[in-house]
Amino acid sequence: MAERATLSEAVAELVEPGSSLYITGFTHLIGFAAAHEIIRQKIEDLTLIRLTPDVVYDQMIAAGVASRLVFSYLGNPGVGNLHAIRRAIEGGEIEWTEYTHGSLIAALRAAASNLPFAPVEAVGATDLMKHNPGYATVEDPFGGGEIAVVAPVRPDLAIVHVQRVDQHGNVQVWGSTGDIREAAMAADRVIVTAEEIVDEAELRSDPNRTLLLGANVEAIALAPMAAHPSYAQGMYARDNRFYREWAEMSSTAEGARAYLDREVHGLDGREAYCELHRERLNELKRVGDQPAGTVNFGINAAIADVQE
Amino acid sequence: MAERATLSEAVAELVEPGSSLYITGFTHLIGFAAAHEIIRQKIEDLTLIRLTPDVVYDQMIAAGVASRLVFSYLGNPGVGNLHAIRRAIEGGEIEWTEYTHGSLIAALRAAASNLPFAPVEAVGATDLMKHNPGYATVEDPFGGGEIAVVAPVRPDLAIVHVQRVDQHGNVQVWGSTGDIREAAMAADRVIVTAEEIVDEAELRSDPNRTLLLGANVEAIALAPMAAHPSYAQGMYARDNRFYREWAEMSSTAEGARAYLDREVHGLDGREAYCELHRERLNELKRVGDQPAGTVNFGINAAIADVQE
Amino acid sequence: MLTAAAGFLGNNETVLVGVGMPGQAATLAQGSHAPELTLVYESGAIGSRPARPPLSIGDPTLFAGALQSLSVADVFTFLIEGGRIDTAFVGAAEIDRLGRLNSTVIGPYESPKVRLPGSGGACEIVQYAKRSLLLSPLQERRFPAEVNFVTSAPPERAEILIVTDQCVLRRAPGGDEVELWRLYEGVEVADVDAVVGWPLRTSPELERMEVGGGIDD
Amino acid sequence: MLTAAAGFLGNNETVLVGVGMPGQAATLAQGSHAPELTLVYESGAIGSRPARPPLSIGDPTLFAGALQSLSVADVFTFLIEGGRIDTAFVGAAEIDRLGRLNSTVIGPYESPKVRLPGSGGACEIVQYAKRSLLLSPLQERRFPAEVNFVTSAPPERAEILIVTDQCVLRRAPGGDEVELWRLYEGVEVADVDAVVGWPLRTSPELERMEVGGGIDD
Repeated sequence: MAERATLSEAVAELVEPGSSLYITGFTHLIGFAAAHEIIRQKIEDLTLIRLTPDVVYDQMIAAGVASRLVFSYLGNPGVGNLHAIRRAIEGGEIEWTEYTHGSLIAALRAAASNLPFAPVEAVGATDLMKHNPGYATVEDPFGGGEIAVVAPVRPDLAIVHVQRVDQHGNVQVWGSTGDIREAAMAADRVIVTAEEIVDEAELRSDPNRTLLLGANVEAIALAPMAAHPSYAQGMYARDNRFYREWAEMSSTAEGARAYLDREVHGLDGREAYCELHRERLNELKRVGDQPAGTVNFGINAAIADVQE
Repeated sequence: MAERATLSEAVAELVEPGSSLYITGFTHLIGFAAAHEIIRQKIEDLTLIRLTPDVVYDQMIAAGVASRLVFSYLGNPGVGNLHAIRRAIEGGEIEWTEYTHGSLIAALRAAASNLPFAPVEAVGATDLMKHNPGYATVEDPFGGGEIAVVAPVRPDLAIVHVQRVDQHGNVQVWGSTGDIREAAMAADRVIVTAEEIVDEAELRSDPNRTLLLGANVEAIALAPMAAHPSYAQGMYARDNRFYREWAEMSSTAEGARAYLDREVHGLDGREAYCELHRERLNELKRVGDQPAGTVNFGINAAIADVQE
Repeated sequence: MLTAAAGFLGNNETVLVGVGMPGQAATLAQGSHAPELTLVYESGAIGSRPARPPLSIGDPTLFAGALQSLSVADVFTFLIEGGRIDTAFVGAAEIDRLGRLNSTVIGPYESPKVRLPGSGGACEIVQYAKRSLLLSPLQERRFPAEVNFVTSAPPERAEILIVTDQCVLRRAPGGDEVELWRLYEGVEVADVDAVVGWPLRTSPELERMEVGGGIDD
Repeated sequence: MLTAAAGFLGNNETVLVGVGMPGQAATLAQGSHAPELTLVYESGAIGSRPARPPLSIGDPTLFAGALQSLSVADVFTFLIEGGRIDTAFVGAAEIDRLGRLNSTVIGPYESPKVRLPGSGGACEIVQYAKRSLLLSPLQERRFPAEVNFVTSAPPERAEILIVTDQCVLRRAPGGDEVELWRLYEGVEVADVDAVVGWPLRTSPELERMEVGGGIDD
């Protein structure tokens, strides 16, 4: 059952040195606030897992909190390269395990459902097979020949940033839901950070929109703007200027460190960060009104009579 | 791309004698109207696939249109047995292939994603393994021992009844979505019958609710009340009295035939059926108002400026 | 049986139920000692608050105002096979010494004497739930030494509780066979032995149990 | 290149795109001869009508007013691996004689000279799409006889189209290697031969091609 906590408490309690971690968000709803908090608390020797490491893991790797990276696409989306990660890989400073999107999401799903492997046929034709021991082949018992399979990927912890959560940890997300469900269900434990904490009744009006159950969440932290500089649908735009600035700053190790010293270590938490960027955040938050239409969940309550 | 048709045209054109068919609906949104139309058109030698054959397949098998049944649970939900199917199986009048829910849905998913098999570990401990050639074992290459796997199940055709569809065949469903996506995506072709045809703009206001794309649908037929005697969330209740009456009528082959003669062969289509049951349907349609809350999809349209 | 079954459900548990007695037992528990129980139907209705008794597990009343609606695939993948069910109500026509369940067939599979519903989700549910809970009257034909057909087989780590109208049988987690574990007032060990089709072991934890609602509720 | 690529998209197709040039080519096609094109982003945005150019494939502008939002798992399972993509735009640093793509690494994998982004979804996309479409300038380093690393390998049944700034190369469905298939005005076979790192075959269907927007658009 989910407990309320501050982001700083949740990170201190649940992110263990040497453990494996998945921060969710497929270019949308990326948990930057949690990443910064981990850097600030200097929790080290982490294995960082994500389909798309994005700027969030580039920063964590620049900060030196990770010893291993598990990923399927290395890019600063829409901008270019992830310099800190490239430097770490090209310099032999970090171990890594590489997947394809389809097989990493299948590996998470296998972990989520306690299966020993998942078939991932397409990987069989690639050179990646040779470089990741999480791949193997089996003989298709139905006569299809040799088929590539992937072992489960089970993070110790998933940190999930969402638009809203209720007091019990039940989560709703709209727009891009990305990798959230698979990563959270694959992980042993889940921290939810949320833009808003709403009443359970609001979620219950639309059960089809609920992505995660509170029963499977350890901690909830209210964390508005926690995805900045990435997006939250209906709430704020990506700070694309920052994505470009990071590309520039991080082109040297010193530049990346200077940023981290100033905006992570140099601040005592997310509130100070939001205060620092207040004007910019207010610009990003100017989103229009585009409400989802409604549908009727109503039932025939008299059916017990009607049926006699 | 989906074409508009009447239910009768869609069935005549797309349901082929000797082919395999999946009519969706996990006790909710069951495509009774399509089933009756197939019986009326005497399209025979069908392989009927469904997790829960329910009354809909009990009627089709009583009508003699099927030569094989593929299923994972035989029951008249909340009422008791499916007499026509039990008679056919116990009397050796029909072939059948039996799964568990978990493995049949995994087999549909495997078909939907062109995989040669899916691991279904739990089935390994059962006697069902010996009786269904769609199961086999493989050696887990990661050291977990022998693991049961299931071959894909790929229906020639899925018939999907839904609450609403747009003019292009894009489908939205709320409440129970059941087996709809897996069955439709596993099938080579898809017919959609719908309570309502709405404008595309209505669907576009909430893309997270869209279950199927028109690009993957062959035909759309407007078919209000087509799930009767089963339910449609927000539209009508199950006709539980009929579910019980069917249990009684179908307890003899003659009783089942008499029903089919009267209400299927004896009527020239679904409109006549609705007319016959008008009063009853009006009772069932008395559903309350329980609207889903909305969320904002709005974006920051000025971001292109903001970012400079 | 209902009251006894309800008593075994802890607060904060995630419980897989069906319509009828399991749903009623869970509702009973929710109304008394376990208000935080999360109910899961294999139809995908999670945390339901039905306005009237459901007619089937896909009944809209289980989805209107529910916490979550999942596809059948996602219920099996993430909740059932994910091992996120604490207690699962299951049904069976037969249960044997090893706690294996038969809900498939009586007589040969290919030419059945009585064709039963089949597994449904029972195979996966029993495999992955921390505990499976069966409600069954204590009748000789329901408790053979060996089931006619293995529909579901509990793994070693799981617990099996069989709540009958006279006693509770149990295969403990890690245990090898079903034992007599609770005896209702007025029932003797010999009464149970006379019905069960194998030499029934008595659990070292055997206790008398008072059943609030009466044994036939 | 954009105009040429757009010209290959048929109406009613389902097209997998990314941000940047692929998205622009698809938008160009939608605005002219292919208004019914269904755009799929691997982020799960389907049938998008963006109010402004997207900054990344998860940009809210791709989801607001889209036809469908799918999870990444469902895009891969049902659309990509399901074989429901007619044409997929893919990127690569190298493409070879057999139509295999490298977007992973230059130099040894374990100690890379240049570490590239990796597969992302390209491996599955190229495996299952009916046709993969690559936009690439015609440069020697991009067209080796054999790629440094096989990130994605098209199956025999699939078509590979490589739209460059001078010509279009193609591996036909069922074909065994990449051939010269379209030559833009003003470009000669020898110009292409001088760049491509293997003895390039000429397709029996080789034609001159007029590119509306100019070859560098």
